[in-house]
Amino acid sequence: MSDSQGMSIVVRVVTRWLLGLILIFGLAVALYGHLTPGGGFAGGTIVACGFVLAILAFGGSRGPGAFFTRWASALDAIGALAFLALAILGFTAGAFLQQWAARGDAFTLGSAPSIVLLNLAILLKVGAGLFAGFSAIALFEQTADPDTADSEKGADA
Amino acid sequence: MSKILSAFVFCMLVWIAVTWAFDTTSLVLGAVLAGAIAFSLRNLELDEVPLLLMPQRLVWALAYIPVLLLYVIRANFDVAWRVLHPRLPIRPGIVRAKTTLKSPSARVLLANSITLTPGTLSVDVLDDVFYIHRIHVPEAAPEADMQRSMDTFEGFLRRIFE
Amino acid sequence: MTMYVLAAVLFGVGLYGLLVKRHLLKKVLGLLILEHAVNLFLVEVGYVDGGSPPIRLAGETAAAFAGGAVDPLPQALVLTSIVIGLGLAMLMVALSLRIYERYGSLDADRMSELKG
Amino acid sequence: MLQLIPLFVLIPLGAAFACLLVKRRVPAMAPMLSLVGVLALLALAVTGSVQGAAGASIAGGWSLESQGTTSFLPGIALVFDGLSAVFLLLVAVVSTAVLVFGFRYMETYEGRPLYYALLNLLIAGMNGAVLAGDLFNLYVFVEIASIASYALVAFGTGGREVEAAFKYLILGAVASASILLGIGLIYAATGLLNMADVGTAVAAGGIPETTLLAATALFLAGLGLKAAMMPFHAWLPDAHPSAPAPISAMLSGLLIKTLGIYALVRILYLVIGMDGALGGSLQTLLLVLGCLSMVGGVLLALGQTDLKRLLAYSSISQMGFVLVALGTNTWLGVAAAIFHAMNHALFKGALFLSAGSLERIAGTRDISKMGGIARIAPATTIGAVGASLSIAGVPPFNGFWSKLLILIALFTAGMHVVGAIAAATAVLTLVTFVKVQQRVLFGALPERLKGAHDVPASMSLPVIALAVLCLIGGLLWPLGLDDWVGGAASAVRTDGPTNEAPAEYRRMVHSEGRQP
Repeated sequence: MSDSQGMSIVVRVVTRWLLGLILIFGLAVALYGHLTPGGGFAGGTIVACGFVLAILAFGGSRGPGAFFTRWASALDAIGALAFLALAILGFTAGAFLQQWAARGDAFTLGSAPSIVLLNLAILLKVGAGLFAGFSAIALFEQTADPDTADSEKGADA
Repeated sequence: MSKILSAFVFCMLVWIAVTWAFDTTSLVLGAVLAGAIAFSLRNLELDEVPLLLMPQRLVWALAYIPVLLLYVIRANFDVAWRVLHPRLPIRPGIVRAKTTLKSPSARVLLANSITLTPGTLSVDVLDDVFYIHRIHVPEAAPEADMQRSMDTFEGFLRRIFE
Repeated sequence: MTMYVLAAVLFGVGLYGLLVKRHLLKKVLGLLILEHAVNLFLVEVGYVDGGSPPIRLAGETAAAFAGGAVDPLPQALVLTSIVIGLGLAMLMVALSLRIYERYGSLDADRMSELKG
Repeated sequence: MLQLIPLFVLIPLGAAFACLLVKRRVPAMAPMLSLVGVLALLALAVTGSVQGAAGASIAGGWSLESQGTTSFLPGIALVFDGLSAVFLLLVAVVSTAVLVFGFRYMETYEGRPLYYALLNLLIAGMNGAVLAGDLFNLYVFVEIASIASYALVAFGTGGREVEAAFKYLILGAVASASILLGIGLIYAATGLLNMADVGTAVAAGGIPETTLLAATALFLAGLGLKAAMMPFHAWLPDAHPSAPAPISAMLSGLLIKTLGIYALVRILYLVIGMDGALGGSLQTLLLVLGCLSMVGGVLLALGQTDLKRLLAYSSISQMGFVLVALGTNTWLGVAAAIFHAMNHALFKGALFLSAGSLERIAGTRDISKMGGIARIAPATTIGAVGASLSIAGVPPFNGFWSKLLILIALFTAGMHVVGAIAAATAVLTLVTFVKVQQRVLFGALPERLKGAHDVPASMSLPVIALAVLCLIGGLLWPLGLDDWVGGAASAVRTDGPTNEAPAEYRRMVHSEGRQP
C-alpha cells in the first residue's frame, strides 16, 4: 500500500481541499473542549482521521501521512508524557491534576489555560495513538510490532 | 505562495465559523494554527487555486452555481419523465468523453458536476478521458452528444480555474 | 425497564458473537457489540427526560443548569470505556492479522496448536 | 506521603511512555528507565508500608462545598490503606525481580523497548487498581493492566502465543464487559461510584435486592474470570505459559491477585458486604468455587509434562486456597488469604522465573526431557528448590504458615469439610512439586545436556532473592501478622485485633476530599 500512487485524481483533489478543514476543525474541537462539546479525545480522533484520509488518498510514502507515519509513535509518547507532566504541575497548585495556570474570563478560550493544555496533550496522544494503531494494522507487513494501542489517557478528556 | 495564502484564508474562515469567538487570543491562535496547516500542506500535488485572489474568477464561480442548478433541475425533469413513462425509455450505458481542461481541480469539479446532474454519473477519470454512465445513451453519435453537454460546464470551469 | 432489556439483549448478541462464532472477525464484531451494549446502558442511566446537553452556557444559573441538564458523569465514563474498547478491538484485529499470517485463515477451527 | 500517592501510577506510566519515546533512537535506555522507575516504586512502597500512613488523594482537588452537595465525592480518589499497602509492596518487589531477570532473558526477543513499555503499563495498571477508590477507576486500571497483559502474552508472536493471547483476550473482554455492566447497574440504582459510598448505601438497603444480586453476579463472573477461578479458568493454562518467562511470573504472581483477589476482597467485603443480605450465599459460593479450584487445579497440575503449564495449573489451585480463606468471612480468614496471596506472589514468581532459567539451560520445557540440572546449574537450583519447598508447604517456609493459617481459619469457622479438602490439596501440592524437583533438578543428567551452563547471575539472583524472601517471610511472619497483613485484613473486617473498619475507609476518603 505504501508504494501505491494513492487513489484517483478525484479523491486526491477533494482530499487536498478538505484536509485543511478537517485538521483545523479537529484542533478547534480540542482547543474549545472546555467550553463546547468535544475535547482532546474527539479532536484527536478527527485529526487522526484526517491523516488516515491523507494516507488513503496519497499513499503511504508521500504527503503529511508519510511524515506522520514516521513520527506517530514518538508523538504518541510525547503526548502522554506531556499529559503526565501537566498533571504533575497540578501539585504546584495543591493537588494532582489541579488547575495550575491563572484563569481568565469565563466562556473564553483563556478561561482555563491548564485544561486547554491538557486537551492539547490528549489531542496529541489520541491523534498519534489512533494513527499509529491504524498504520500498524494497515501497513502490517512492514511494521511487525504488536502495537499495544494503549488507551487510557483519553479517559480524562 | 498564493497556494499557502489561499489555504490559510480558507482555514482561518473555518476556524472562525467553528469557534465563533472574536477575542484576540482565539484569533491569534487560529491564525497560527491555520498558517501551520497551510504551510504543512503546501507540497501536496495540486495546481494553483487562485480562487480567492482574483475577483473575476470569484464572479465566474458564483455565476456557475445557478447554471449548474439549472442543468440539475432540467435533468431532473428528464429523468422523472423517463421513470414515469410507461415504456421506460432508458438505454443505460457508459460513454467516453474527452475534456480540454488542464487543471486537476477543474477536472474534479467537472466530474462532480456531471455526477450531480441526474441521469449521468462519472465512473472514472483517467487523465483527460472521462467515463460517464448515462441513463439514456442516444443511438447516434453518443460521444459527441456527451461532449456537447460538457462544453457549458467546461467553459465556466476554465474561466474559474485557468 | 426498556433500557435493562435493551442492554441485556445487546449484551447477549455480543456474547453470542464473541463466544460461538468461529470466524475471528465476527468475534471482533461481537466484542464491539458487547462493549456498546454496556456503553448504551451507561448513557441511558444518565439520561434525564427532556434534559439539555450538560454544557453550561453564558448567563445560565448553576441551579437552572443542574436542574435541566442530563447527568454528565456517565458520558465521561462511556468516553473512557469507548477508548478502552477501541484499544481492545485494535489489539484483537492485530492478533487476528497475526493468526491470518500464520494459518492463512481466520477460522478459529483451523487454529491447531492449543487444544483444551 | 499522601500527596505522593498518585506517583504509584504516574511513575510506571511515565516510564512506559518514555520507553516508547526512546524505542527507535536509544533502545538501550528502556531497561534503565524501567529499572529507575521500579526502584522508585519500591522505595515509595517501603516508605508507605513503614509509615503506615493511610489516606486518600483526590485528583483535581475539587472540594465538596463548591459542588453544593455532600452526597457524593467528585474527582478521582486514590486511597492508600493497609490492604493497598501490602499489594503495592508486593507489586514493587516482584516487579523488581522480574525486571532484573528480564534484562538478560529478553535478549533473544525482538522489539525489547516495547516489552519494557508494556511491562511498565502492566505495573501502572496493577498499582492503579490497588489504589482506585471508586468502582469505575478500578475498572479502568484493571483494563490497562489487562490490555498490557494480552499484548505481552502475544509478545513471542508465534502461533501458540497469539492463539493463547486471542483466547485470553476474548474471555478477558467478556469479564471486563460484565464488570462494567455491574458498575452501570450500581450507578443506575444509587448514582454513586465511590466504593465507600456505595458500600454505605448497600448496607443501608439503598439498592433493590434484584439489582444488587445481578450486580454481584456480574462482578463475581468478571472478577472470577480475571482471578481464574475454576469454572472460569480455561484461559490461564494457555496464556500464562505462552508469555515470556518474566511475564509469566508477572501474570501468575501478581496479575491474578491484584485484578482478581484484591478486587474481589474490595468489592465483596467493602461494597457488597459479606455480612449483608447476600453474605451467606456469597460465602457458600466462594467456598464451593474455592474447593473446585483447589482440587481441580492440583489434579490437572499433576498430569502436566510442560513445566510452565504445570505451574499455571498450580496457580489455579493456590488461588483456590485464597478463595476458601475469603469464604470464611472472618478476620483471620481474610488475613490468611492476604498472607497466602502474598506468599504465592513471591514463590510463584520465583518458580516461573526459574522455569525460564531451566528452559534456557535445557532448551525445553518438557519435564520428562530434563534431569540432573542441579549438577550444572547450582544457582538456579537453589532458587527453584527454595520456592518449591515454599509452595509445597514445608516449614519453615512462608507457604507452610499461610496454609496453616488458612486451615486454622477454616476449622475455627467450623468448616471442617472444606478444611479437610484444603489439607488434602496441600499434600497433593507437595507430591506434585517433589515429583517435579526429582525429575528436573536431580536424577540423571541426560547426555544432551552435558555441555549446558548455568544462566548468568542477573537471572539467577532475582530467583534466589525471591526464595530468600520466602524464607524470611516464613521465619518472621509472627512479627508482621498483626500490624501488616493483619492491618490489611482490618481494612475490610472489623472483628480483628485492631479496629479499622469499612467506615474508616469512608471517613478517610471524605476527610481527605474536604481539603482544598
